[in-house]
Amino acid sequence: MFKPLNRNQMAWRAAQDLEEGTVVNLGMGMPVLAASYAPFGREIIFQSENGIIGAGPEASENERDPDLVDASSRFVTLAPGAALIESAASFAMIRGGHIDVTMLGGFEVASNGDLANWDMQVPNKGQLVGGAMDLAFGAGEVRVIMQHQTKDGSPRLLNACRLPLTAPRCVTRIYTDLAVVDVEENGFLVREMLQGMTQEDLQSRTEAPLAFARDIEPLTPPDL
Amino acid sequence: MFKPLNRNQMAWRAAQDLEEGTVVNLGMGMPVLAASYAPFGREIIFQSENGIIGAGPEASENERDPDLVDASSRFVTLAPGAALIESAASFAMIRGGHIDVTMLGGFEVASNGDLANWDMQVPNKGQLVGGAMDLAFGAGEVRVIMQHQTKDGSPRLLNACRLPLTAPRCVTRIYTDLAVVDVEENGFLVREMLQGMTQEDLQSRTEAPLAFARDIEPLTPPDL
Amino acid sequence: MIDKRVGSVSEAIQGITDGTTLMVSGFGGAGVPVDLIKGLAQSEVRDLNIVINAIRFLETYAPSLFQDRRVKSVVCSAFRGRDREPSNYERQWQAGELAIDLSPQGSFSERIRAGGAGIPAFFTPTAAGTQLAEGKEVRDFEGRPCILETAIKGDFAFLRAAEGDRFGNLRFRGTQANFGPIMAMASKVAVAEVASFSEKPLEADQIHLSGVFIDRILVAPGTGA
Amino acid sequence: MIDKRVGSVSEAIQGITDGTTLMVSGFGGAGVPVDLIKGLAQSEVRDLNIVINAIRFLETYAPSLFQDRRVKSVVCSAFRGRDREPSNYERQWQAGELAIDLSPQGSFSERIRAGGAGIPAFFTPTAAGTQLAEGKEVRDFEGRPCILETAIKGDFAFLRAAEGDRFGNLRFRGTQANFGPIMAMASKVAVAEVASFSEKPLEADQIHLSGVFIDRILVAPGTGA
Repeated sequence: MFKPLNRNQMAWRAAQDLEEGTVVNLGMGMPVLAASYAPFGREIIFQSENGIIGAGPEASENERDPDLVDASSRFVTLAPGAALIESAASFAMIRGGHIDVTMLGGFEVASNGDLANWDMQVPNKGQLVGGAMDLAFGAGEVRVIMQHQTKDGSPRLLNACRLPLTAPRCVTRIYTDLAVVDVEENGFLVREMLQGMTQEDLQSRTEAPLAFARDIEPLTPPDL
Repeated sequence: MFKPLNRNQMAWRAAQDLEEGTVVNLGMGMPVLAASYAPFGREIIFQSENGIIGAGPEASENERDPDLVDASSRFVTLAPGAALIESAASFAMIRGGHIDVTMLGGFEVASNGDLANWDMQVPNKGQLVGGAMDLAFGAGEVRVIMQHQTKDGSPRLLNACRLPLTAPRCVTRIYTDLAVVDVEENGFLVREMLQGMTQEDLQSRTEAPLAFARDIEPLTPPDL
Repeated sequence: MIDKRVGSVSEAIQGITDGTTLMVSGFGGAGVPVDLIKGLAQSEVRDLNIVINAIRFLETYAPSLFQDRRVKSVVCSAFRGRDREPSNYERQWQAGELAIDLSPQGSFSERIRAGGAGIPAFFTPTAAGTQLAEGKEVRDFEGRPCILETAIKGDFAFLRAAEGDRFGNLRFRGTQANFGPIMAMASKVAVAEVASFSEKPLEADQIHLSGVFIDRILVAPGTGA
Repeated sequence: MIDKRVGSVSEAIQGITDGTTLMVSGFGGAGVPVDLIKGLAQSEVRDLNIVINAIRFLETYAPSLFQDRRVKSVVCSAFRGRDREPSNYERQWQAGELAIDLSPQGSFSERIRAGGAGIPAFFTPTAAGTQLAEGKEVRDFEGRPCILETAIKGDFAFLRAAEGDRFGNLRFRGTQANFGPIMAMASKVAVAEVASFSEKPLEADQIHLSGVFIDRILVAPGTGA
């Protein structure tokens, strides 16, 4: 048997791939959690599209400043060397290719890298796109953190997205509660997988065909 | 007989029309001289396209700061409340219609308001357009300060410009060494003229037909 | 002497009439011109065209705008209501009573910047090939499909800053700036509410937005979000 | 630990090769990266494509670039020489050896901003109906003819600031910024020379350009224009 990663563990795993000196934008939810799990001492510059270049950790109760929030509307701090900008400059940065990596939540990813993460088509509810498209089109690399399946057990790694696209052919890597999956020229390639899980187990939870790396690694997060 | 205005007097006359609270960009040469002759106590915000909003008077010898120059490359000071910006923001301001008045030098103005002030077509010499076109297209009002005639006595207020245009139909008023001339729907309208000069005198120095305002005023600058 | 201060909210919003296009800054509670929004709600203007990143917080501070069907159209990057039940504006949108122009937040920002910078339209790859590109002109640049986005301008803009002076110069704190500078530039009349007023003109290195883009300053110390 | 300082001019300009597109900031002596320009002159690279507002000051600090015909093309808003006699670059232009793309300074700036902001092209009224619009696509917006201008990008950018820190954050004095921020954003490798280096990271309210746009910092205290 195998035990899926919890949200913190998924965020932890994604954070391990963030390299020293890179500029990273984190989407709402699990992605923004990743900032807390970056390896100690590694300098990563977190951009927040409402105007922070160099966001620090979430503010403690008595650090809270109502004028300083991130794009997830959390009270945050500034890291050393942080700069503050207005929205057009922030998105010029994003759209101009100055974000090395964005980590976003996802609803669906197709085996060609198509991403759907903005419109769940909930009846009677309005839409919210925010900065997702700008990030998905503009960032150097788009990585997705999401559950491998929906709550009702439907797959999210698909042959083709069913929901409206955020951007075509943009995703390079997916972190799920079961595996780390790269999007390669020929489709999905599993790099890491939970211990105790078979290739058949993972494929049965995935619509699109999976290839498995020769040097596939076990996905072994710490307790979080 | 009549005595044409000198450069200082032309700049003085142009300056009298700058109103309290307006945002003004002054071109090189006589226009930038005008800043010194604005009526005392009138708050005018001088923009300089290399990045000053609120340029003050030219710096005195010991005020000079090599890092603070205006678009005419003069050492300047900052007026109270001045802001400093980079070039894209400065031209966004100019092109976005946030300059109330620009005063520019001119080679030729046509009776429909066409302006030629950037390319004299000097053989073997390169071109220099600078910010002239952006200002002529973007400013709320374009006023020109120039000699009424060229050095060899050719007219500069023309039926149609001969030199390459800076912008079509942009000029609203011309300050010359002989007169103040508005560009109206039907062509040139003389508002002020040197004392001692006749309408025929002025027309003989002008290619395009001149109309004369009923309430035409004498052009009487102080000694400068 | 230039002095852009106004004495009251009603003076600050004077000139907003039926059919006005109003831009409202603010993100996540920072830079939200709360007093101005509340003042607008208390006025009786109708048929408003609102340009705002997320409709939600307009409803938070001015629910009557939607209860009384006083908003005709919204340009935004988000119009999902907070609750599971549809909000008033979601209902009105579904009923076809409220027109929504949904833009990616970067296109939204850049369209407003373009409005203030004299750029009528620009090409961007963002949204090409997605639902939000439908009906838009597409052209390839460097082998990449791009769509033509048009500028957004306003009659009025509301924004909030930490400090202002008589010239209208503004200093922002933290992430207060967000859409404020571009909205001020893109609008005919820009109204800033400020937490504090500086009797001395701000110094150049304190100014984040020059007062040339601001028409009115309302001092609203304690009530800002 | 991030530290973008380089120890010498040659390290600062490393990677500039024949055919490189180089953007150079500076206006009227302010913000001119003099040491970097001089360093470039001492290198042996050829076929340079230069993006600079006014060619004149490049010749002032690096006359050999033109004497030795090492510049292939220039994008600028001014290429008139200082003297009555034609300069080297004017001669080369006339002889068809030097390609010139002359832009109004605002279009020049906006094209560079576009290059750094992911906008491949935009419409502007500036220059429509003039010689500088020849060959450009024209389209009316709001009844006004506009021309399509395309983005400019660089391989390298040179700029100068008053102060920098290990992150590459920059503080400008006076009018030093001018084309520096947009050129840094529009280039793959941005090199800033700074009058002084701050051992402590600059504070957010001192930073005019974030270090994310700067790749190398050269401390060049006394020689800047």
